[in-house]
Amino acid sequence: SSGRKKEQTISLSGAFALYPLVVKWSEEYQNEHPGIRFNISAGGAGKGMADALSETVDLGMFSRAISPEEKAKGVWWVAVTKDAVIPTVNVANPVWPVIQKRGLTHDELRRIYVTGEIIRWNQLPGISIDEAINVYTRSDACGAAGTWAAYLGGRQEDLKGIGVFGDPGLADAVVKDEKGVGYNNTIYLYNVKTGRKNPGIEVIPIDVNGNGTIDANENFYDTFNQVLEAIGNGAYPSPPARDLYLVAKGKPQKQATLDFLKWIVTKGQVFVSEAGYVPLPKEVLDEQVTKLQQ
Amino acid sequence: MITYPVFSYQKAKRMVNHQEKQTPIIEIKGLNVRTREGEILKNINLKIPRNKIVVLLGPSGCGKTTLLKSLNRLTDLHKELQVSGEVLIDGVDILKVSRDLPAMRQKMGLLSQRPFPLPVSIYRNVAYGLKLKGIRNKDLIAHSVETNLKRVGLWDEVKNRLNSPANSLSIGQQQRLCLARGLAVKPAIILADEPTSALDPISTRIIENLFKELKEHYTIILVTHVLRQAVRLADHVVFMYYGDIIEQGHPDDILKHPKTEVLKKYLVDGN
Amino acid sequence: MITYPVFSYQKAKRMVNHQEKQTPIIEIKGLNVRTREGEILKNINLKIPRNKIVVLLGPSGCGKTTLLKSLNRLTDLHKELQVSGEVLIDGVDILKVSRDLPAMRQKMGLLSQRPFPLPVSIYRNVAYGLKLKGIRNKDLIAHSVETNLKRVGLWDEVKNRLNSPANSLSIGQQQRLCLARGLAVKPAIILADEPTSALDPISTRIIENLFKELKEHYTIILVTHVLRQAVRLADHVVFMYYGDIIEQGHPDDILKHPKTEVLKKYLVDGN
Amino acid sequence: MKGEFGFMPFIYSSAYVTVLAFILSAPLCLFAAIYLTQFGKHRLLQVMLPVIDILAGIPSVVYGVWGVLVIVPAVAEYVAPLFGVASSGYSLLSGGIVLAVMCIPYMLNMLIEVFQTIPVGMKEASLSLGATHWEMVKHVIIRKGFPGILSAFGLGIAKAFGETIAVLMVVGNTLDISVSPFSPGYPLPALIANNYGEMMSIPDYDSALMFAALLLFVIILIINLFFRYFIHQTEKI
Amino acid sequence: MRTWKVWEQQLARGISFLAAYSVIFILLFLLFVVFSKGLKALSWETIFSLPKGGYYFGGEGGILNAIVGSFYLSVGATILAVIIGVPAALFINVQLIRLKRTQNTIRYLLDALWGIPSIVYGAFGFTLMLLLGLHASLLAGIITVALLITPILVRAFDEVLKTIPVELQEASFSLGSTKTETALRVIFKQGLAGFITALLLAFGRGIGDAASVLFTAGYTDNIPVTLDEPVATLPLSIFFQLSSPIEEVRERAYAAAVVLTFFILLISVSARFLSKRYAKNIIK
Ligand SMILES: Nc1ncnc2c1ncn2[C@@H]1O[C@H](COP(=O)(O)OP(=O)(O)OP(=O)(O)O)[C@@H](O)[C@H]1O
Ligand SMILES: Nc1ncnc2c1ncn2[C@@H]1O[C@H](COP(=O)(O)OP(=O)(O)OP(=O)(O)O)[C@@H](O)[C@H]1O
Ligand SMILES: [Mg+2]
Ligand SMILES: [Mg+2]
Ligand SMILES: O=P([O-])([O-])[O-]
Repeated sequence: SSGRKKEQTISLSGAFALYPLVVKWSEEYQNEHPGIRFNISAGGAGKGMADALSETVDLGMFSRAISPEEKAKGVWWVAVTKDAVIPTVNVANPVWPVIQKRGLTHDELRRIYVTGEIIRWNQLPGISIDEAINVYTRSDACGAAGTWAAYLGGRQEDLKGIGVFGDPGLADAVVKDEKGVGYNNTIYLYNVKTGRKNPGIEVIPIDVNGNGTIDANENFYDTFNQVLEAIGNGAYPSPPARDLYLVAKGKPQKQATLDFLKWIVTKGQVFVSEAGYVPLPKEVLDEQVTKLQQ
Repeated sequence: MITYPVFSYQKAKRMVNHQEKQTPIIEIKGLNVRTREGEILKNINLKIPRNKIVVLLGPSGCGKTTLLKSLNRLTDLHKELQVSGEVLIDGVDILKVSRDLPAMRQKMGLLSQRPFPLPVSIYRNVAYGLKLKGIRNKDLIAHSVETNLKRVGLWDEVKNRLNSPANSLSIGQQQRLCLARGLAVKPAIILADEPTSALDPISTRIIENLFKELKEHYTIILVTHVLRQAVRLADHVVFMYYGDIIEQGHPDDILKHPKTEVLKKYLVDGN
Repeated sequence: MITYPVFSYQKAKRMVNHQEKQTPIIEIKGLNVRTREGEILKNINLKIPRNKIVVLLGPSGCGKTTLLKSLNRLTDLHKELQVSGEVLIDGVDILKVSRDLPAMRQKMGLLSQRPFPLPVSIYRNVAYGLKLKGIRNKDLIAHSVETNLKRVGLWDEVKNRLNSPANSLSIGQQQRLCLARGLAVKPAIILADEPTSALDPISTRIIENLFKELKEHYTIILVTHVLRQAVRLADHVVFMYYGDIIEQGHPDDILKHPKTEVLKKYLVDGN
Repeated sequence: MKGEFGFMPFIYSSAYVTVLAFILSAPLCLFAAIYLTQFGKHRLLQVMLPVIDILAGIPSVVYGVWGVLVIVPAVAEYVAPLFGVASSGYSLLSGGIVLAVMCIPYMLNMLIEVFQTIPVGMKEASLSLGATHWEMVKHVIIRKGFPGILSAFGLGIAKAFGETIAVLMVVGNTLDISVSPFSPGYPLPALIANNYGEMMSIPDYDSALMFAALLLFVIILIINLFFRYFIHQTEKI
Repeated sequence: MRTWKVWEQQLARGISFLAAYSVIFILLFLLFVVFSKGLKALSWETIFSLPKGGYYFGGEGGILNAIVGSFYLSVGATILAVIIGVPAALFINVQLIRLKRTQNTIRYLLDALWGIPSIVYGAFGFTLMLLLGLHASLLAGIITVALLITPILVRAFDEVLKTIPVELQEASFSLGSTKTETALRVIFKQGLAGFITALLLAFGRGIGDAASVLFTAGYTDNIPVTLDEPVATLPLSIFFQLSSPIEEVRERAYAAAVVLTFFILLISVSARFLSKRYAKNIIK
């Protein structure tokens, strides 16, 4: 019976970013399938990958792009939800009213964050305020920074600025520093319950088409739902939007695991929004289902 | 500013001349020392005359060491001991002073029963008290170290290893070292707790002669278990028993005509 | 397994009967102890006869304590001391043994010059050695504690505070406690380093009488500075000087007809 | 991380914050231990000991958060302007301060223990020669306890040097060699901690970070060698 | 002259007074921050229930998993560290008493182990686990934390043992004790107060460390029943909740810190109380 018990137990480990959502999923799933037991532990994305590759767990929770090295080791993955990184600025920054209207283009963000050419606001066309830009970035190796760097054409270590630990830390640093600029995962910017932006922090809208102003179709930052929708439908570029994964070494053989994954990409998606993530678009979900059925 | 020698012979003499020779240098009134378990000293009243050798006798554990420590207020270091009463040193109650405590303590040299060298070299042990007094003159210090080590008969044994740590000395050597250390500061009162207990007869004789010589200028309170030593040195004998003073007086009276049974037995065994 | 009493009177007697009474229990051959600065013991050769009291005399710092410690190999604890030569205890060289060292040490009770109570209560200090021997019987232990404390004359003073820490005792009390502790394990050889140095005459007498009684069954090596004690107790006297044995023999010979100048002076001062 | 690891800036930052932490905490702990064991009421010590224990047990994240909440703004708003410098507060100084606070429980506890083991007889000897209480402390407590003090300092430094999370939360994690305490730095342990999460999955990181750990170990060995030497020198008496 | 001395004494006293009270102030301030943020989120539910679904989004539940987990882990590791560390410290001070050089080398290496980040211990423990075929579990956590805190225990204890006078060993040996008996019955007792301090330091480091258990002990919402199940700990729970986007959850992190504080307080006070009862025998 111990073998049977093992068959009925699904173990997961990995990214803290996914942990609460996976715990939620597991509970809901257990309500429907009382025979299944879960063993979930958090430990970071790297740990999830390592555990999955060494097959100490059934599934690893993973929160950034899968690298070629990892792919070479035979990683198999399923995208389960979506998230996005959004640039931020302090509300009290005198530049903010201007920024809100004109946004920043990909290139301008790149020159602030990667090349370091822009260090004062008045270096940007249309802005006359001569103040320093205090750039903040994440210090810990993480999905958010990786994705942000990928958007700007670099790697995390290419990002300029003072390194702050963790998502809340980065948000906090920008809230405290009037001249501060940073970036955050969506749920650190918006209050999930009210849908409003957290006090003290504002979004830097991205001027996707580069025409020097934020058009109506680029202006979706007011509420959480609007942003989620924009991320979902691709109005917000990807990257900095990204998928979150559950990974394993090769396709799992255990039936219970496969069933659970299938449930996640179908029924389970209703729990995603309340956790502050973006449900995957229909076609991506379908892709995952096919992947599972192969 | 060099104030040395604070208690030089000259000054001590002058002091003596100024004050009445008769006034006791120490007066203990109703001294009580107790622990939670019981009393160690019970209502001690005692006058110590100036420039005399007072010998404290009494069975082991009767409270002699505790009495000496109270005079110097080293009882402060043992939180379990509660001290009450008065200990007047030259008229000042040492149990009440606070700021002048070090100065008052310096007046009294305690040679403790178990020799405790300081964690420095032999030389520095003797020089320690002088440095405390602010003496910086190297020659003066070196001279004093040598003189005092000679006085206690230790010089020849240690002169080649003055810079060795003091704790490698034999117990008897440590005892003499502590004696030299105490004498170097020239205290007005010497509280000597069995200063010759670890010494051989020759060294003992040296120390005894030293004490005889010292009493010209100093007051000495001596604890000893050796009756002959008491006889040889004492001007006044105090016999203690279980925290009480039960007899005191001139050695000829006390030691020849003991009144209490304990003292009688003590004297019989001691000879 | 109760191995008590290993060195009971009976057994000790039987041992004595078996072996020749004349063979020395300890034989020291060419013992040298040196530090980097110089020699502390210089080529010591000495035979200690069974069931006798051997008294070691000598000026402070001459090496008596070091000699006793070498017999027990406590010199091991001081890395600065280098020991060479042979110390045969019942024919076995203690400087060479390794596994049996504790057993050999247990044969010898060292009463160290400076009493060091163990960090346990008064009662447990005395019981310590017995427990080491594996004795678990509570009554036996309690009995032994009481007997030995009585023997050294400490019982009355401490019977109401047997569970107090031993460190609150006066020095003389500590000395007697350590003596009781040493006797409780019934060693065949007692190495007593000035065991009465902190004791009053009455207690001293008690200990002396105890030693006289003990020598029936034990061998005692006694270091003392009190010549009268040597006279009262010694069967054999050894006089040391600067790390050498310069005279030895029967007390009547040695102490009445000293050959060397030092000893002469020593005897004059000691009386 | 950059493909090539130039470790100098990391070592520099590490040394900087550690020295800063040491300068701030060592005298403080020494004097505090002296006060608690020699001058203060016994009661105070009794109360303090459990408090110190708690502080030894508080997770470093909490120290880090405390640093972010209290030290970083304090440095940015009060300390830096005092010196006429603009600083975000995420700086070497903040790192040093947080580290100093984290060392306190370790150093203080050991110092108290060392001071309490000094024999009373020795104190008595000094006092009875007329030393003031303070002179006694100077000549006996500090002298006799000196090897112990050095050990406590050495261990405190080692602890500070290897501390990760708390420092990295306040130090700014920026590769930059600057002499100003108000500029950010990037200590070696922070490097390890920041990339720890990824370490297992990316082979390059793995060896580079392990090299960083080794480097750290070697530096700690060197610091300790220094302390050992002095301990050895002072232990003789 | 006199006045200078009095002055110096007052100055020194003043400085040390200031030092002591600033240390106290800093420490209390730190605790104050933790308490003021954590107390309002603290409730019986926090302490006595497991996280329920959605706990990490501000839903119902508590941190019983982490409390019990921390207890298992830190007590387990401390016991293991004592089993290894006490004999080691005694060995250094009794067996090696003549070999000062060896003693110092050992001390030197142990000191260096103090400075290695706990993350590295974690990585080491993880590698070890892979070698032994363990997965993240209570056992692996205990082993890793024990590795981390043993040097602390040994060195802090050793520092006190070092100061014990040789005469005490002499006294014990001359009664015929073996080195082991001397170590355990005499030296250990004399160093008891130091041992308690060392124990509490080690325990504190063990219970407060997150990095070393991150990889080795895992993190789970359940209470482990056997040694090979993953376990949650308070520091990790704090760490994890502090990184939450939701304000209430971050407050709960402080509540967890408050729980941890009380927990250590309990252990510390009882250990120190016990040690005081036995420490009265110590030879001064
Ligand atoms: N550990 C040591 N290191 C260096 N010298 C030492 C050491 N132990 C003893 N000595 C020296 O060896 C000599 C003999 O010391 P020992 O203690 O044996 O003398 P003793 O005869 O017992 O004297 P006492 O009657 O004063 O106790 C002394 O000069 C002493 O200073
Ligand atoms: N700190 C203490 N706590 C409890 N009892 C103590 C303390 N110090 C001394 N005593 C007790 O007080 C009594 C007197 O001790 P004290 O040391 O004064 O005796 P003493 O006359 O000097 O004896 P000795 O001749 O043996 O040195 C003894 O019974 C001792 O046990
Ligand atoms: Mg006494
Ligand atoms: Mg001796
Ligand atoms: O917490 P993240 O790794 O998803 O940024």
